[in-house]
Amino acid sequence: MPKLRTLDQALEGLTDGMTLMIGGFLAVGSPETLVDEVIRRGVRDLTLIVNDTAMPDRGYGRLFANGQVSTLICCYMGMNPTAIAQKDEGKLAVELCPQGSLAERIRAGGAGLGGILTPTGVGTIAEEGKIKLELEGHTYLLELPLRADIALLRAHVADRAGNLVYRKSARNFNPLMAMAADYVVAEASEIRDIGGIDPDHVMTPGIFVDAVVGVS
Amino acid sequence: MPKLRTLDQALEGLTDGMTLMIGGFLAVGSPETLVDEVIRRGVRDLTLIVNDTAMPDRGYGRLFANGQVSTLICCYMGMNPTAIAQKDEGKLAVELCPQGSLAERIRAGGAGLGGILTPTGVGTIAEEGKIKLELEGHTYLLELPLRADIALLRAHVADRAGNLVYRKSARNFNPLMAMAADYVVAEASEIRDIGGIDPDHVMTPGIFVDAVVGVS
Amino acid sequence: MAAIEPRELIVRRVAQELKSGQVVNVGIGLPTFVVNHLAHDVNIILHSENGFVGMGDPPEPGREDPDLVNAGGQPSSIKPGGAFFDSATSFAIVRGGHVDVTILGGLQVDQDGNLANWAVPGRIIGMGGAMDLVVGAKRVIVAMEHRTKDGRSKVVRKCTLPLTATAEVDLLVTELCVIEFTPEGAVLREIAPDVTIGEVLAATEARLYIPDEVGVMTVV
Amino acid sequence: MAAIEPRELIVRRVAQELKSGQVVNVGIGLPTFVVNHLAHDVNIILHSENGFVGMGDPPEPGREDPDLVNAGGQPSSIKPGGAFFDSATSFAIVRGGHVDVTILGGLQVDQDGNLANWAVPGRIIGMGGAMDLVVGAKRVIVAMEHRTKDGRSKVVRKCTLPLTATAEVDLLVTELCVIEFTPEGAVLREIAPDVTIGEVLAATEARLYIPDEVGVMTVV
Repeated sequence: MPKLRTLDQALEGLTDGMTLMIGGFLAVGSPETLVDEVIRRGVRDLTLIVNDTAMPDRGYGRLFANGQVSTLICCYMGMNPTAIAQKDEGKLAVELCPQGSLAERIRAGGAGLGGILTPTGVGTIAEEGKIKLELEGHTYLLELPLRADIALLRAHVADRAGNLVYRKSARNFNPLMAMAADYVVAEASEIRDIGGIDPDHVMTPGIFVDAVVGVS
Repeated sequence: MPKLRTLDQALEGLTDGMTLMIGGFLAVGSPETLVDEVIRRGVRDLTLIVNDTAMPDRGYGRLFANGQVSTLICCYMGMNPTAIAQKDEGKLAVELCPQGSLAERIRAGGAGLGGILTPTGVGTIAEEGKIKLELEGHTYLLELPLRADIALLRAHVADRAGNLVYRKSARNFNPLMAMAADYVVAEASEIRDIGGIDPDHVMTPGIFVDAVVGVS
Repeated sequence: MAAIEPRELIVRRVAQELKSGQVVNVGIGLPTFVVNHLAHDVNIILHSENGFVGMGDPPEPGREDPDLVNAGGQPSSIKPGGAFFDSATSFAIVRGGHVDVTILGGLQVDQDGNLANWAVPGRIIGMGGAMDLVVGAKRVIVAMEHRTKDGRSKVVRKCTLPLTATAEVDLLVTELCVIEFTPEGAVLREIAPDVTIGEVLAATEARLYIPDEVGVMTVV
Repeated sequence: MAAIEPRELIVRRVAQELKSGQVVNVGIGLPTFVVNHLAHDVNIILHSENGFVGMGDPPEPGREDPDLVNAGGQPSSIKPGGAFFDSATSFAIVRGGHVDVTILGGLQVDQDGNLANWAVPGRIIGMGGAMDLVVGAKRVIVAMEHRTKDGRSKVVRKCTLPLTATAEVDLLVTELCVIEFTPEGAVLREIAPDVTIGEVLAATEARLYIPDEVGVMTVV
């Protein structure tokens, strides 16, 4: 099942109102080319699940200035004044979630779990609206799984079977999001033939990935 | 912090009544040399957390014939008649747990989670004694975290900082158990100096590992 | 059509259910043989729950790798494009719906799609990964003989053996028939070439719905 | 002892708390500078929550790697023996108690060891990884100035700003004092060389326990 696609083919299913997960941490490990295509297509009313809002001119951060995002789930907005302003003006609905809980929620979405119990956020505003459980003297918040219609990933190397290898700290949320969306696209700067990645070095198995786009 | 130890040093803290996690799947990826040392030390009344009971003469399976195990948490005993006989005679207390739930429970123990919700086992005897939650029309079992006093792992390559690389299907439960015990020992057939493993290829970061033993 | 050995009929018929590109997990026993009967142009990706996808054929004698076995502990191989991972990821794949089809053996299947396939009274030695697979896979196919060795129906009204999962079986293939489990009940879709609907019903304790058209199991 | 700049006193004093082999996470701002003041024979392992352990010094200009940054997005490096991982593993490390010490800045710390360090009214832009770090790390050290710019105490009776976590702070180091949080309450352990206990108390809204012996913050 060769999965190499053109940029246009890879995102032809993208429509208004979809929920997107986009990999990256302050725009590092973020699929810049796939985000370009989201901008080119001009889809609106997106729900974004991201670690952070990056910067107004970098990574998925650009989608805010372009007015494409109506709902945001993330853990940090501090480097994107545009997104903050949209939140303050009531144009952007925001759910803030502690970073570790966000990672587990996305993982749970991909792993078929109904949720996870975490001590993080107990006694803070992060517990608002969440079920609390007492177990053996400890209090936990029940954090629910997150899933998306489409996940956009940035890999370093991909093969034509969709296997992905990430590089250094550009890995971050990419492998988690790869498991938690109905349709998964990865851009990669190096495309290899099937068999070109040692099966022990694969970080995201190709079975999670629907399309691969080569980028320069 | 060089972590290379002799076999004797590595397990000097092992005492009667401890809970051990031991990596492996039907004895593949199982630390045979560390198990040899557990046998040599003759400690008793162990609680074993393992995927399965292996075979009577292989891997952690040998600990049953040697009468060292009093409690067992695993998902499958089918290849070890000795362990089954001990269970049937009431000499071995057994908690059976679905394999995927077992993996998540060990992971939760290492990740500081209070538990995970899984649909696995609902309506079966695996739900006995467990909290059930209904969320958005689905029923889940709350599976609680597992931790051990000591984890015994089998790696392919280790460096002196404790970083581990596993090989092929010998990986299995080893990386999960590496995170879920107070004291973690790994045996490895190849020991490298610090810097000898590409940080992108590390499967278990050395911060989880207390001691490394070289084996032939 | 010449007579075909019952177990071979089952595995050949199940093989027809698989499509190229699907991620498939096959249980120990009868299901293992399904992959030997795929059409030439059907390429599936086998998931092995001990930690890899892209499982290939067993290696030739002398070429076994002690670190590469299948979920039954037997020597295995990996195809180009495969990947290894740990047990948590392996069952994230299973539970998360990333396995398209699982094919399992059965001790009992009942008319509500409940499956019992891991334990008999007095011998409860572990469910392994079966409970996760049956709950998590997108499609659950049970491949089993229709009756026990002493002639009792394994297609029952209500499972009496310990369950593996409730209402998860999508398709049951035996040497007598193919049964689909739908929200309306267990539907008889096909019968074996050499039996009648009456013979199937006589061998079946479960209540089956008989649609206007019942096909004939055809294997090549 | 010559006068020392307040913020430098804080980071030098905090540096004394770290021991060789410890896994340490340092927050953005003041805590970042702690690692510059470790004794020569103290080798710690820095955890960077964006996905690695073994964080090294910032690279020289021109040697930056766009794929290797710290949790503040600034160019970073990795030492031999370090390892990269994904965000779930990174926070498994944090939440699972595999970080020995976290050093964070603070907006308010109260006498019950509650910490507020991520939000002020009208500017709630995200907690990042702080809530996980404060709950998960074995030891939580807050490094902050004792008072706000307009002179109000940040060491309060009860935090009024949104909390990061409850009762998790173990040690607070300011330019005026070192406070340890114990089950019995907030204990004044040390005061700065150039202040009196009375001056510390005057600058502190929280109720502090004054033990018989209060040390003097000594930095070299």
